[in-house]
Amino acid sequence: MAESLTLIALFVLLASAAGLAIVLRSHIAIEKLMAVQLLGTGGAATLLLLGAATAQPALADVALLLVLLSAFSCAAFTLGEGESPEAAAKPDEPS
Amino acid sequence: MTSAYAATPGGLLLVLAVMLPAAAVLAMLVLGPRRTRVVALATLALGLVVALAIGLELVRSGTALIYVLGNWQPPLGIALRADGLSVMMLAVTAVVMAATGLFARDLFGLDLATADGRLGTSFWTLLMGLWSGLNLVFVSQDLFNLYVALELLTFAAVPLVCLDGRGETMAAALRYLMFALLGSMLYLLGAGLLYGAYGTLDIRLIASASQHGPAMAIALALMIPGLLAKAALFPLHLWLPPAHAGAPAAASAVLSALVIKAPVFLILRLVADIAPPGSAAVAGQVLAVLGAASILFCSIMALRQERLKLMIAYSTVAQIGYLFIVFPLAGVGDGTAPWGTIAWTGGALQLTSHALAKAAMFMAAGIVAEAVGHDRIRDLGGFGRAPPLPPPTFGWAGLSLMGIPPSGGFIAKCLLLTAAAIGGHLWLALTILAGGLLAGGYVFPVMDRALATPAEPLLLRKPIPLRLELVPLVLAVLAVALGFLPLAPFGLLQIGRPDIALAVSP
Amino acid sequence: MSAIALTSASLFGLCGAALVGIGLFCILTHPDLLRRIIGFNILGAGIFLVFGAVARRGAAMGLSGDPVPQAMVITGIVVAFAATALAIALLRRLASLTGSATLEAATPPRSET
Amino acid sequence: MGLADAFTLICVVAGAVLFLAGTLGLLRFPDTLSRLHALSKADNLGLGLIVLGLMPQQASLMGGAKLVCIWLLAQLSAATASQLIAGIAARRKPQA
Amino acid sequence: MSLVFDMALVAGLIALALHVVVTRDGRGAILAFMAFGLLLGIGWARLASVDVALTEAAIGGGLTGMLLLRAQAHLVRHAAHPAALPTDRRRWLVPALSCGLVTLALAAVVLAFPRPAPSLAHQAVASLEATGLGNPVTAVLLAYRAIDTLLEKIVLILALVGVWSLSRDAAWGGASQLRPAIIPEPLVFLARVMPPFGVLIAVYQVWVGADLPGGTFQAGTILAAMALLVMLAGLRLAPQTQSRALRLMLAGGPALFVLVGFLGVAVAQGFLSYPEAIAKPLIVGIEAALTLSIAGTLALLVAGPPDRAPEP
Repeated sequence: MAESLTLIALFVLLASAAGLAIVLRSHIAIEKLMAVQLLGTGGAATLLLLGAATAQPALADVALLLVLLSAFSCAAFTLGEGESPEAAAKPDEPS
Repeated sequence: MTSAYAATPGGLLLVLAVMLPAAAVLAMLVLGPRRTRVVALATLALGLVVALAIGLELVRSGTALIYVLGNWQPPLGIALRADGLSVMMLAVTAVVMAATGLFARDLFGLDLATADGRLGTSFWTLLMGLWSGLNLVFVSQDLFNLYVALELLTFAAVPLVCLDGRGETMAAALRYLMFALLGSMLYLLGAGLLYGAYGTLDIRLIASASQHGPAMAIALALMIPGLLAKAALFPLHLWLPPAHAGAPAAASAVLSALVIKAPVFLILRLVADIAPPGSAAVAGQVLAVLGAASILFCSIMALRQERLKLMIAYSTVAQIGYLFIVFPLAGVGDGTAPWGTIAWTGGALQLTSHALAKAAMFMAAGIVAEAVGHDRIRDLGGFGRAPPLPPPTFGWAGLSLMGIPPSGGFIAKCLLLTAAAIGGHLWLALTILAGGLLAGGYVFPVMDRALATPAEPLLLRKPIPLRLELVPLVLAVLAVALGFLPLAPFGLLQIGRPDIALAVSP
Repeated sequence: MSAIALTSASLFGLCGAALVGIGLFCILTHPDLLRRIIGFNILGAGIFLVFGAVARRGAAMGLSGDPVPQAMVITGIVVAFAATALAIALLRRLASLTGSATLEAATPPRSET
Repeated sequence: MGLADAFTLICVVAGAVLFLAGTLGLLRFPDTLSRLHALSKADNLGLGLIVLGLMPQQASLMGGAKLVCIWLLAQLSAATASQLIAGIAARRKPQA
Repeated sequence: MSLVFDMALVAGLIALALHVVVTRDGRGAILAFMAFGLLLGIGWARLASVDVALTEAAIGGGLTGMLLLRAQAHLVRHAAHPAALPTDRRRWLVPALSCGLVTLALAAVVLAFPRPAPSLAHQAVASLEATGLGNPVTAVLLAYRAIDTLLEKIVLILALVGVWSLSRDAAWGGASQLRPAIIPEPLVFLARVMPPFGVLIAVYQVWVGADLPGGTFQAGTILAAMALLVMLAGLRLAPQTQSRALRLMLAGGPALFVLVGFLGVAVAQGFLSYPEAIAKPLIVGIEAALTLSIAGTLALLVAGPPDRAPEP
């Protein structure tokens, strides 16, 4: 059972990382962000599977953190997008 | 491995030396800008008392002071230990810190807007952080704890460089941060390798290990260059001149006099206490070559500077070089006990006199820059007439840097020269002599400008209170007075260093 | 089991070694300061992985690893984050003041008060 | 292999396949919005199936509750994340 | 099987790190670094260091990414911004070779570590009883090597003082401008719904940290992320850095730590030693206070120097 769960964990990780590997070469930032999000969910799933395979229930806590913060990094990204239009107008740090 | 450390009566003083300034940082944060300076000055007074008490306890007991934190014995816990060298460093630090405090109080007092504002408040808080880190470097026995101490220094020192908020100093601070972080990282990596090989990070436990694998050599090869980057030894000195020259005068004094001595001290610990004799001898030779290159190259660079503070900063790199040529002169790594040799005493004296002289010089330069509004050496003609005391300060401190009798620097360089002659290190002897001449080459022109009669008199921007000028003068006089000190106190340096010395000499 | 654990620890130790090299290269050569700061984080990750390998090898007494290096890594990660934050604050200020995000050439200041 | 283990394997494998489908969607679908759609559907369903499959393996009720929490949080963050991304995509459109 | 998994993970880590260094796209490098942080968290789980995995997931997967993305947005607006590695071979060949040498030397040391590995696990477990804790990592952080943790808090505060010192004189003591001009609607929704979960998870982390993986750093980071989310969405303004309440919160944890430390001189076996009977409640109390201080410090470090003038 442990072996099969680890195998499936590997499969999930590879499946979600494959997208990233290909998208990172493209030029569209949003798609890279989407791939990172996918890796976040896939990583959480991987951790859950590993936790079950190695009898480490605490790994679920790590998975919990990953899903909690995945939206956070997405928000950080949008922020950078949102900032650009007002770039010229905003007196952010005049010297 | 059991109870390698037994706490000594005055051990708690070591905790106070580290925690007092750290607690001051917290108090300043809570009490706010208006009371920051009061807290700082009170802490400086208390810290001076603590340093004095540590010194007295060392003399009284004749053994190193030890404290085991939380009573958890190493290797699981962390021990603090102050031998003669550590106590000397603690004392020099306390003196320079106190002088800097008095100087900074009046310097920032000149401009009421900055006194309780961003510049003043940040300065005092960072100064306290710096002091805590310095004291920890001198007393900690645990390599990871020392990493934390190095980071305390980094985080306190870097913002000090760019307090004036100009683009140039921002770039200097960023470059300093890059070098300092790289240094800490390499140091940490080495510590990790040592833990993997020995299962402890306690300096004495590692030193007592009988077998050394490749981990030791590689760890030293990572840690020493990392620390050299922080100590700004040639050729890793590029960050120092702009950083030290750009900081406010009070900050430059501490940075140049004390902060770069911390990594030097750690290198000494690593080479003399941890490294097996073979590696220590190789490391000592390499360090001496770099030290000599530092003396020659950076003295010449100092000669060519057009700005006073930059010249003093280059002189710092040159003077640091002397500390590294001590390694082969003291016979580190060839089986003799280095602690008793005259080169060892000379190195300690050089360290002390440079700390005092360089702090005095930066303060004097700061007064001149404050009074005249710039520090271009060419346009400083006749600055000796305006605020009266900086030129003599500069002169006295210069005596010590050049190694002209009577001064602390003279005795130091004389001892090193003798050691080089006895040991047959001709090239080192020549370097020491050349370094002295070159130092004369950059100190005399400044004195010449001070006494010159300019075509048109210098315009003074603001009056300078005499009290402000007195602090650096006292430091410079102290640096010279070290030369009159009987060398006996430096025998204290051997306290707490019996492990190796006893093994060799009966 | 122990043989596998050993190999796995060494594997991550080797990964740490590789990351140290990559991070160092980035710090030494990349002209973009922001990328250098990321390089510091990669270097830090490599160093911490070496600590992690050391910790994993020290598994004993029913613990899955030596807790001392693990605790050091936690301290180290937080310090590294603080360093990143300070470096970025400096970099942002430098960019605002001089219009340049590099230390390569001393560009003349664009505007100063 | 007991019934519980068989259930776990079936669900988990199905979940894993959905992750692969999500990646394929990201790579194959024609435009950003439909990719986004495929992605969020696939990975949430995938995570859901894996959580469901691991339920019988949990030693305690607490462990099971935590798994459900993870899935709910993932739902929440995926929903907002895809809206945020869609917002950026919509703003980007006119320029592209 | 586990080894194959680890190899895939290591390959992914190295590939992402290389991509971060060589890519010309600055923002892409940051996204790749965030993915790197995710994989690293899984790597720590594979090394059975769940405490570290939690820290890495929270900091590497969350806060660092935000810090870098904000900096990138700022730089794009304000500065010339070289993106590519030098193509001139003389510029990169020597560094590349020397870095390769460092890697090889490290690899040799890692493979030559002594067997059996030296370890403090025995002593750490044997002394656990005196602390009343069940998680040895927490015992190292809060008892055996408590001075490291305490001074590291001072390091964080110095970093914050340093960041604040970079503000303009006029803005010193004021607040940072975190709120963007345009706030997307979903962000506001997220900032309303997510923080209760975050706070719950943080409290849980501190609570279980005494006996199971988790603890004050992880909890503090989560709280910091939640606070930032609320400020980004404009639900709350960033606090004025001169605010007394804020400063009390930042200094409170370490100050309590120092006080308890000196209390140990009087009633236990010295500085930073706890009376055995009440060691655990003391440690959990310190952890709770530290969590708030860490949360505040980390959030303000991400927020950066104040840029609005203080209001009395």
